[in-house]
Amino acid sequence: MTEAAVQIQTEAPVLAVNNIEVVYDEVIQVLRGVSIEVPQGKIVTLLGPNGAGKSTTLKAISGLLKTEDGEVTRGDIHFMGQRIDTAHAEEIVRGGIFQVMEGRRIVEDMTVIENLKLGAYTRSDNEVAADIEMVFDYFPRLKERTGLAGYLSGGEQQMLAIGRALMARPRMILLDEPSMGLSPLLVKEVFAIIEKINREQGITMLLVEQNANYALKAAHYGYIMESGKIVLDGTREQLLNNEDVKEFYLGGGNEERKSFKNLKSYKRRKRWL
Amino acid sequence: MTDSILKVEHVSLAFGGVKALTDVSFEVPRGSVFSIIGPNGAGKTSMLNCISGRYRPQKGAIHFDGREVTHLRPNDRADLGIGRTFQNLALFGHMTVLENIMVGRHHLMNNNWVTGPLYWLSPAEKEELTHRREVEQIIDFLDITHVRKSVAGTLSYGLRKRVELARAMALKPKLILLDEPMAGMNLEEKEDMARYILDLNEEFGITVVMIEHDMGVVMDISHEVMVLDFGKKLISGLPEQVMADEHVKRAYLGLEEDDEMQEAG
Amino acid sequence: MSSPAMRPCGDFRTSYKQDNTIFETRTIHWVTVAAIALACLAPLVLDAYYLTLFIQISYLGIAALGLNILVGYTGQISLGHGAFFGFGAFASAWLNTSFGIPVFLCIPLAGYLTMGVGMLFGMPAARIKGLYLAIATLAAQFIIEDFFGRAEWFSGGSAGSMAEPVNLFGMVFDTDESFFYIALFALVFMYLWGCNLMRSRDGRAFVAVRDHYLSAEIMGVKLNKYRLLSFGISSFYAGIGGALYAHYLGYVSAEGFTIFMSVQFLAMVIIGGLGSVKGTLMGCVFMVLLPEALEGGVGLMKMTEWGNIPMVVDGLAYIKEMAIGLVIILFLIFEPQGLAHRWQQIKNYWKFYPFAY
Amino acid sequence: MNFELLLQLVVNGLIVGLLYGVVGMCFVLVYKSTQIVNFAQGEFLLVGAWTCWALLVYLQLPFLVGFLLSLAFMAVFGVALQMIVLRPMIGEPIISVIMVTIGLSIFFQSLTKWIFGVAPESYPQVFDTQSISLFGLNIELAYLMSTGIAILIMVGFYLFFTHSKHGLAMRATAFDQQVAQSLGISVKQVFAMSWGIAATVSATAGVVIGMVNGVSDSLSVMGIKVFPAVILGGLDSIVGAIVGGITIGVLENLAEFADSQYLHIGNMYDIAPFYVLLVILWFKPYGLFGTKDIERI
Amino acid sequence: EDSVFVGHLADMSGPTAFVGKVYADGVRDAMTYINEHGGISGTKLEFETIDYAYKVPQAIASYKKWKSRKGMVAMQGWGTADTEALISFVAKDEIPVYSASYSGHLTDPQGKNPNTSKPAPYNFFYGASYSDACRGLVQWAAQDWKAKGNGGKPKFTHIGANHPYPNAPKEACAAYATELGFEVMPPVVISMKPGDFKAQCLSLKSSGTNYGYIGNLGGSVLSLVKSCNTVGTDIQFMSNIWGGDKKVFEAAGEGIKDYIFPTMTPFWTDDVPGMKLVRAISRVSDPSGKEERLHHYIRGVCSAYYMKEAMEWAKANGGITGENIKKGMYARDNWVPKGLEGVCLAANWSEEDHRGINQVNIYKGNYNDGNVQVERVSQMTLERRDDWLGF
Ligand SMILES: Nc1ncnc2c1ncn2[C@@H]1O[C@H](COP(=O)(O)OP(=O)(O)OP(=O)(O)O)[C@@H](O)[C@H]1O
Ligand SMILES: Nc1ncnc2c1ncn2[C@@H]1O[C@H](COP(=O)(O)OP(=O)(O)OP(=O)(O)O)[C@@H](O)[C@H]1O
Ligand SMILES: CC(C)C[C@H](N)C(=O)O
Ligand SMILES: [Mg+2]
Ligand SMILES: [Mg+2]
Repeated sequence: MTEAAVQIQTEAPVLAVNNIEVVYDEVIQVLRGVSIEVPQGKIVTLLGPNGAGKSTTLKAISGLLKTEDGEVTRGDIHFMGQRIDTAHAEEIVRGGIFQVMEGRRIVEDMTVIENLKLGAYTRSDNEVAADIEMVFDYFPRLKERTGLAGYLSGGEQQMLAIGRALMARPRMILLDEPSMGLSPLLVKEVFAIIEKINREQGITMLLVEQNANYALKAAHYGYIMESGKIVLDGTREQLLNNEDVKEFYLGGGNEERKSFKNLKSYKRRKRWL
Repeated sequence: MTDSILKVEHVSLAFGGVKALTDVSFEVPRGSVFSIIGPNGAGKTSMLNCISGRYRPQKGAIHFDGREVTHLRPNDRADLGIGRTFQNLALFGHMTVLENIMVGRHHLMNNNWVTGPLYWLSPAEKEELTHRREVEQIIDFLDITHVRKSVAGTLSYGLRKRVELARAMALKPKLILLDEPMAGMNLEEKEDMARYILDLNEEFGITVVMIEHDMGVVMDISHEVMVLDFGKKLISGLPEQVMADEHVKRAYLGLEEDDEMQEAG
Repeated sequence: MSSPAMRPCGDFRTSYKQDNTIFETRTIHWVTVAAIALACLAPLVLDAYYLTLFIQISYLGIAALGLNILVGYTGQISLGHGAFFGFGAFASAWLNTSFGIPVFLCIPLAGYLTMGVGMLFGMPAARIKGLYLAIATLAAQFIIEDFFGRAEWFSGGSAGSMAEPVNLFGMVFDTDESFFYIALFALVFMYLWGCNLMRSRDGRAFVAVRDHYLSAEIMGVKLNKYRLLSFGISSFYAGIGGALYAHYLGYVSAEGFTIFMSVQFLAMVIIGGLGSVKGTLMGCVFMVLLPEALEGGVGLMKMTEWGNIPMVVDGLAYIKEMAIGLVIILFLIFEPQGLAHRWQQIKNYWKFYPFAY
Repeated sequence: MNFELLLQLVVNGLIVGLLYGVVGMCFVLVYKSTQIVNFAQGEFLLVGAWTCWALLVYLQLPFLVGFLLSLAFMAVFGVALQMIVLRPMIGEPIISVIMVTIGLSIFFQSLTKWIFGVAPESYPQVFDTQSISLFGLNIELAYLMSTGIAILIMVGFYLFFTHSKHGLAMRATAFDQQVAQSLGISVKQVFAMSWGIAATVSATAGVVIGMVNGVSDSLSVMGIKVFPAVILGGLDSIVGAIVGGITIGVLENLAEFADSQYLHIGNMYDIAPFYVLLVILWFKPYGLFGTKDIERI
Repeated sequence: EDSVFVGHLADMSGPTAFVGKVYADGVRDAMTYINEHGGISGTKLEFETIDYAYKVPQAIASYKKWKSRKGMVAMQGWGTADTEALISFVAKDEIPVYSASYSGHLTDPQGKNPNTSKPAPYNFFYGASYSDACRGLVQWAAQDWKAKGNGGKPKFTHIGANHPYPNAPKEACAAYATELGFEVMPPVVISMKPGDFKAQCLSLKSSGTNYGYIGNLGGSVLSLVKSCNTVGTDIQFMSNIWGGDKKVFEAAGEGIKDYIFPTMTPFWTDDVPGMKLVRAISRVSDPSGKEERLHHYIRGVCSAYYMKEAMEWAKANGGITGENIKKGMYARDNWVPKGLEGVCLAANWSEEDHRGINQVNIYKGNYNDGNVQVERVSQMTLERRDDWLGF
């Protein structure tokens, strides 16, 4: 075990998801006993194929599940020692967890500025204006967009969504696929920003991402989820060196990266299944 | 290649102050995979919207299959054979996957509010079933049989994108427009998606215009690439040429050394 | 809308035809057929009271289904349905009395007339959406009501107009027993019509327009055509319902086709379940029987000791009305998706039982 | 052409219209923050009017005291109602919620009938001079009072929505409750606030109308009467509500003028506004000031 | 012991409850009283009161229930809504209906008058039709105009909502007014719901109307009077029978100046022999005997008593069936129920003419500082013109 791993183990997790099950509409079970630990001030990433239940996990943590008639039927979630799986979404936000939801979800009929102000809704200090500037420094493009947010391009909306999260000055941010729809350059920048925030402001992060390369670069620790179960977890190094992860998530293990063009479309078995 | 299925001439589009597109022209050869790349907000989606008829360019003309379509309504262009998927998913949330795809057949069917309700007494039933059969083939082709009957709105993001593709294919289009088909997918799924796109291009002979940020994919599967930046056409050509372009590297890929490029995949 | 992802075990479809049926399972199919067959015997066993309730359910239910096609399937709220219902009633009577067209023809004709009017008032739908459209239809409600008031030639003005009973091959359907069959036939026919519409091309187009009109258009659906058509079809149903109502009563007066009737229809549709054909019927039954049930309750109260005290009896009148409001509220609090949804969930539950997960 | 009559009618329209505007604003407030079209609006007026009436008649309170008391009561009433009935509906389909408000209106209709009877009643003399003359038109003082209040309320609302973060919160809630919650906005609070305010303001209107035309169960038609006004102005625009209200008010009166002087069609006073509404909507599908919804894909 | 069933439809909570309740109380009390005092010459009068809240469907359902389960022989109804909805049913089932919907078109049982849209053989009501009552008022107005010594043509305007009930007498009354030398102004429409009617009052004022007939009732009458009072018109208001009673006057307060309205009965305070019985009946629901009933109540009583005596006749002539009761209605001339002398007007129903009453009491209401005064100003008798039958 690398010392990084040891360190993870020894630290008390700020967020602890203990063996939760989630059911939608009283019948559709999505999570089958998921446990995740996020240590203070660290970035933890959650990888997995479509429909695995990543977004569901995040919604369970942020309490937004209830708004989609989903519920946590077993297990519990603790944030800084307090149980939050029963709490209301807005309480959880006030408690310091802020989720950046999948698919932008900015308030379309408000301007960029108003959206950012909204991000700071739970704050009562008077540095909001300053923070807005900070966000504009991160994403200069947004500054020029004075119209309604609904007319922003996909990527611009993504930037706005992330910026809005920063406005809340949360203890912890749940990021659901932040790089989705961003140009390579911006993906780079966004991850740079993520690491920067984490370093400078010490904000803890739980990061759901499809772009495994970047995610694992940024994260200290990672989980891999498939069809509602955690199938593998480990430190950055462990995962980066895992054969399956290489093959299925990073693309191209030791051998040369295979072109999308000449792919065999038969399904390969994963060792851990 | 002289035979081009889509010809865009000097298209300009502005929203109030925002210049989404300025004087963009290009041609898409029949049967090719044509990728549009460019920074966020460069005007890629707007370009697709102009082609599929959602937006009316203030200037310029668009020819599809040798016919000027600049002033046709979107549904008429669908009839001509332009299908598309959307960047922010636009499925019919409360319909089942099957129904969603059946809607794609709309312009190919001709039972209506009089004959349809008389189902058994009219050709309607037969028609419905024949189309259903073809739709099922598409469903098999895209491996979404397992969700055939579930409500689209409850599917996970990646699955929805696949259903969108299915719906677009159901239109039996000559030209299919894909807006970031790979967004939000992991490597494995991207590989599948790439497979589908290649197949529908090679087997079904559908011309593909694709917006994608994943350079790996773009490089591998597209015959030609066009770069938009701030609404202007930067360059277009073979993938290799485009990638080689300094400006593209800096403004879009943000590359210094070449090897990183793979990781961006 | 939401047809479930899973079907009970032992019911494997072997062809798309089977898979396309209106009824989710063969059992349901046969149960329905049996139910209808049984219903045909009703007049022999049931008294006029039950029959009249059924007849009400049928003509209101038909109109309600129309509204559901508009609101539930195409997503355009209408507050003018009561007026269209009334228009159908007058139209049928008018066609019959002033042109001598036989009644059984007048009914569908009235339907088409109403369809025309409906589309006329639906025209704004080409440009107006959502609640703005809803209020535009409110305008239709008041304008048409006003028309009833002034158009002597059409509605007979304050004297109202008479409507001959249905007369088929010398058979006169002027009793509850006989009219029951007309009502039953109409109900079954119109509901089958609706079910089929919804599983065929145009039905899907309606739902597509509701769920995402922008992408619907890009998928080849003519927006305005379908926005307008849904108005047409919904008022067609309203017209048919109204016509039946007219020829059942034998007399139409402008009283009663008010905004409150429109709201009643809306209530049926929402309580039954938006975008659900069978839900509509459930909702209609619910709304028709509710006042009767409460009236029954009032009756029981009167039996008791303090039934003779007028104070109480009068109080009951209001309590009854309040109860109607209250039931609607409570119902929606506990079943906001409507009866159809609850039905769906019950079924799902049993499907999975005992392996719920 | 009878200019004096015309002038008087216009003045009358302005003043009555302003009242529509006030009621309209309550609609807008509730809609803006919850997307709910409140069909129980009229009943809010009704309850408010009866409450104040009862306080004045049974308890013999001086007008101002009774008035303020009933406003206070209505504030509580609105919040309570929201807590008991609408809170459980949070996150449910809007149309179901709208239906619930219809249920509420049925309920309170008959409740007030039960408590206060079905016979119309008059308010006790409030001002010693009932009416004053404006351009030769006699106008009830109550209306002038309402005009004043209306302007105050309007300004209040305007500031509220533009300058407080609650305003933002309300709009966000209206746009998407899930998103609002993810931002730490308490949807419950927002609902409570808007319903409370709406009920209170409606009560004001209710009392004014009561003073002018007397109180009776059918006072609640005001709820429906303001629909055209609200739509005309644009469902989500405070200013629009006022403008729409005044427009409708004047329209009614002009229609009456044309009708009584020239057309003799009859009933134009009630119907004409609807025709005009249709026309205006055709050209401005979101009313005069309503915000278009985003048509982006 | 034997009994017959009578259904009683009432609106106590609906839009017309304001008068509907009063009228219904009268009917209900009367029928209870009849039972307590020997019923229909020994036969018990079984009855059920259903509040249908002016909703047609409920009315129909109740009717069918009674018809099929209770073997109803006659029905006490209420308004246009239920009465007209049931016209053909009752004709088919031969069940006489006594309603309070005084629309003229119900008075032509055999359709003698060519422009009767539909004969209503089994519909009866106690009182002059809306049309006749209005004619009576116009007659009075003509006299009043002369009495006041005015010359020229007085101006007459019909005021009311665009609905069956207010419209009922519109044409008939206008025609007669012209006949009597009135200048008939275009009608003014005010909604059935209360509101601000200053606009309408202004046009009334500008048109210089002298006599205005009010077709509405309750709240909207209230608003009209108040608005016109504010505007300051000097119109002689004459309302239909539902538009004038003490409740309205008390509510309207100032502005009730010489308000003219018709009644078919005396007032509570009037002292005529028959009122003894009425007061006794009133005690059924008001043992204290303090409550002062409106004239609608008394009309309800009369309606019940004509039915009672018709039933008695029927019982004596072959049993209490709907058909016989109908015959019973034609049995007497200048018919006043026993014990209600001076209360119910002398009635004459006949095979081809259901205009039972052709007289109208005309009352005047005044409100001065706090108390309402009502006095009877005259009684009009209307000829039984054929062209007025069912119109
Ligand atoms: N509201 C809902 N109702 C019912 N089922 C749902 C709902 N939301 C999600 N699901 C189901 O839960 C499963 C997991 O969905 P989820 O969105 O968590 O997957 P994901 O890991 O985020 O996938 P992706 O990477 O594509 O976003 C999916 O199969 C989906 O169908
Ligand atoms: N309907 C509209 N109204 C106003 N501005 C718009 C509209 N649609 C697009 N824009 C603007 O036009 C520009 C181009 O938008 P577009 O969506 O085409 O970018 P894109 O290339 O698709 O970016 P991305 O890769 O992030 O999706 C953006 O700045 C956007 O704000
Ligand atoms: C309106 C109410 C006073 C009842 C009245 N008889 C009518 O014609 O309906
Ligand atoms: Mg997800
Ligand atoms: Mg885009």
